[in-house]
Amino acid sequence: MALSRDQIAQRVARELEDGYYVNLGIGIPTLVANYIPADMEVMLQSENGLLGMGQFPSEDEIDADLINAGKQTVTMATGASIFDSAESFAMIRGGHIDLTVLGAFEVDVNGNIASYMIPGKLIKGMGGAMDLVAGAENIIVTMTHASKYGESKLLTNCTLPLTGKGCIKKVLTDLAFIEIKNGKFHLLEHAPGVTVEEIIRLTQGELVVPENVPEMQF
Amino acid sequence: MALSRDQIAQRVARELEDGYYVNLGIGIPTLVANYIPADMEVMLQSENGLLGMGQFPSEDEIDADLINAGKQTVTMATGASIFDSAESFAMIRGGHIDLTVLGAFEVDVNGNIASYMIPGKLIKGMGGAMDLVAGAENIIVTMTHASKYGESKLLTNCTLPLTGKGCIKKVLTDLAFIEIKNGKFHLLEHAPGVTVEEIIRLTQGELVVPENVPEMQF
Amino acid sequence: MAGFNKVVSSYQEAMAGLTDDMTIISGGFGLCGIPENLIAEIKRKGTKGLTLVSNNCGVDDFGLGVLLPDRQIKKIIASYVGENAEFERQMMSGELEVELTPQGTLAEKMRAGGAGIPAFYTATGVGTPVAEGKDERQFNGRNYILEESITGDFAIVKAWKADKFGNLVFRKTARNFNPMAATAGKITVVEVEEIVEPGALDPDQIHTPGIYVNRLIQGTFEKRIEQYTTRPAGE
Amino acid sequence: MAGFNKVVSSYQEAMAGLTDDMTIISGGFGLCGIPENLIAEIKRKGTKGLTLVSNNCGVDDFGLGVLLPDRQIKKIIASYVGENAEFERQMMSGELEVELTPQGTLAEKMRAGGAGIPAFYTATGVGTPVAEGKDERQFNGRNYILEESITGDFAIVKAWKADKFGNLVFRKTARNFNPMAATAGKITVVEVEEIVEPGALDPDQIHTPGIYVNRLIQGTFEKRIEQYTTRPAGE
Repeated sequence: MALSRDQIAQRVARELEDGYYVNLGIGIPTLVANYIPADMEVMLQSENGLLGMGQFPSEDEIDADLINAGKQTVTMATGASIFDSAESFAMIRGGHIDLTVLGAFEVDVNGNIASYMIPGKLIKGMGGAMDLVAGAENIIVTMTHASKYGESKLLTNCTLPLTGKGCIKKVLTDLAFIEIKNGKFHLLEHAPGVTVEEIIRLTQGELVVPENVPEMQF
Repeated sequence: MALSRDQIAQRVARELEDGYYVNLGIGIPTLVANYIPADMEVMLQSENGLLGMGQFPSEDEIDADLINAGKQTVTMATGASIFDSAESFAMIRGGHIDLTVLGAFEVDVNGNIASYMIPGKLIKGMGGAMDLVAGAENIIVTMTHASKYGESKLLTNCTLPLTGKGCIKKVLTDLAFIEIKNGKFHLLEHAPGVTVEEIIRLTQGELVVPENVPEMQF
Repeated sequence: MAGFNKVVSSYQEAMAGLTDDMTIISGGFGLCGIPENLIAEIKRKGTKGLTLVSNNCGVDDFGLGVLLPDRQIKKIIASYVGENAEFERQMMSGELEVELTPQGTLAEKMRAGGAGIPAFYTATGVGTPVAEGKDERQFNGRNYILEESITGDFAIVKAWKADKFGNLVFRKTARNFNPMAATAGKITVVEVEEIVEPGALDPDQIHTPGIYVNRLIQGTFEKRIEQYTTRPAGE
Repeated sequence: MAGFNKVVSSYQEAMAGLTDDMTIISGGFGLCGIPENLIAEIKRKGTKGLTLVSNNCGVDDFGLGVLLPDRQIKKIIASYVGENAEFERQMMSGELEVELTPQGTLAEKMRAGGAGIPAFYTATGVGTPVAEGKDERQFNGRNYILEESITGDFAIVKAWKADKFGNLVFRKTARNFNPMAATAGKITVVEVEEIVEPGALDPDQIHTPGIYVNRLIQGTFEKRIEQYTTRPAGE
């Protein structure tokens, strides 16, 4: 059975390491914060100028001057720091973030990602996504493997305007954990209850399937 | 009679205006701070990261963490701010300083300035001078009009490596106040007791002399 | 003698000299740290044909969105827009020109504008629609595009505290684009919650030195919250 | 589990991994705000063939000057040098390579290196020896040269206070090049006068976020003064 949004987040959280500075995009990536292992310290960066994002505030902690990149009210964790947007993206562009997790509409076998625009339909802008994909060494894309009409989102070539070129190496979908290298998708893990055949069927770009595909652990 | 270093500084000070942010170079320019009119507020920028430089400290105010660009111990004026070197030169390069005063070895009729290097002899480096001459709209160069051997420092073409190209419009020497425009020097004022003939003799580059040359006021 | 006192006494005075077809750079991220009252004054003035440079364009009835109904904005340079219906309508109909710019590139363009850097290279946007028409060049085997800086006729900024000399301190994530905006305006106008005497702020702790500030005014702020998110009590 | 605790217990540990022919970026202006004890440790280690990036090169017996007698520095990138005899001797004899760089360009090169900007245009140095071999280009009718960024294998930094997570606060003009240096090292080592617990520093008042800092050590400092200037008593 396909993973829930929370299960995707839970699996992504296993890629965290102690002492990581992490930027989590809007949507599923945000949920990763709920699954940080208790014995691990991770610091969340919010690109509007906060390193060390805490939990949501209680009613009486609400502060209009303290929001995250999703414009939600938040709090600060112990040891947090505040900075301006130029400094925030110096941090991102300069490769100082250890892990970036963000959503996408499509990825392709060359590591291209399309995530910010559907011409004629959704033109809200890229926000910080283009800087994040260009600046991070270690990126995990989270998305559903296919649209609700069964159209694959893992393609030979992205069809939508790109957010970044050749920058994605890892994709975690509701069906599988996939690595991108040498112009191909590589199946690393399948979700529990999801068959390799189903993953193959719903992956449009070339997919390398090893003899044994381990089941995803949480 | 040629102006003393203090008299040069005193004449430069007359170019100050209330509310000016000013960067004063090492040497004669530093002395300008002693002649700021009492009814005027001027804020001094030191390119090592201080806006609002105060007077020298008393013995018990000395602080190794508070120096100016000449590496002298200083104090802070009321309303001062501290910043890093990148911010300091953002301020300078971005044209936010109202007046820059600095010394030179040579200037020429095209507004070129040489001030940082005598090949084979003095190779200490340009420090912030290249940024200052490139960033400021309003620059006054202070220097002696000629070397002690009578060689003019106001030339048709600078002979030493340049600090900046086409950026100098005003020169105050021990003999005269001179403007540079349209590829020529223009005599604006002569120092008290200095004849126009002497200025002409000691100016190698083309000098335009108006019918009446006013005497310098202090 | 004014010296370095930047304080003006009215919002009219604060925005004096703003005329049609000018470029305005604004601080703020979403509705956080926006110069609410300076925006309101621009609406009141009715200035038209403006080019706005701002990360976002507010919502229908707050932030820069209030300049939409009277068609005061000709063009906006932003990273994320369309959080309001009138914006989408004007964009789709072509009445409003929108130049989408990656958030980090936008912040750096403002900083570069204020810092006298006319252009810089960045990997952000390589191979995307953002790269179209821009110089591309390799450094150390990687491709980068050339992005030019931005300056404005006016910059409008919201800070927390200021001294009369215009030295600014921002509060929490209301800082965002404000410090860069402050450096990039020919005339930089700042509104704050509190004005103190020079010397009251620690020189080591000033976020924006007063040299960038031309006019300063104290205001009161609604500080509207866009996404009101809380955790359950007791958690 | 270390988490974000960056504190190391010895200067040996602080500079571990430094090997011959590496590039080191150092904070400091003159002798103000220099990482005294990290420099001393480099001298003790005897590492050779180093490229140093620093505004100055200290004096004969203090600051980076102490690395000269044992010929540890192969090349220095600086804006103002030669405040010591041994430096001049090595430079004149060609034993020491010196790349003179305008102070503002040097600061911006470090910042750009840390910020993932490989190159930027500046008017500084146009028409001077600094422009030789560099791309020149016009923007808005003015000429600019292209300057490339600098990063180092190590950055050595002196701050005033830090929390254990490496969040840094600098004091007065000892800040200077230190914040940019901190961003530009593959391994950034910081020495401070005082280390406090996380949470003890105001998040709004941190000059350098801990993300840039790899190692942190508390030291004691001589803080030598180069130009001891005072005003007469009573003035």
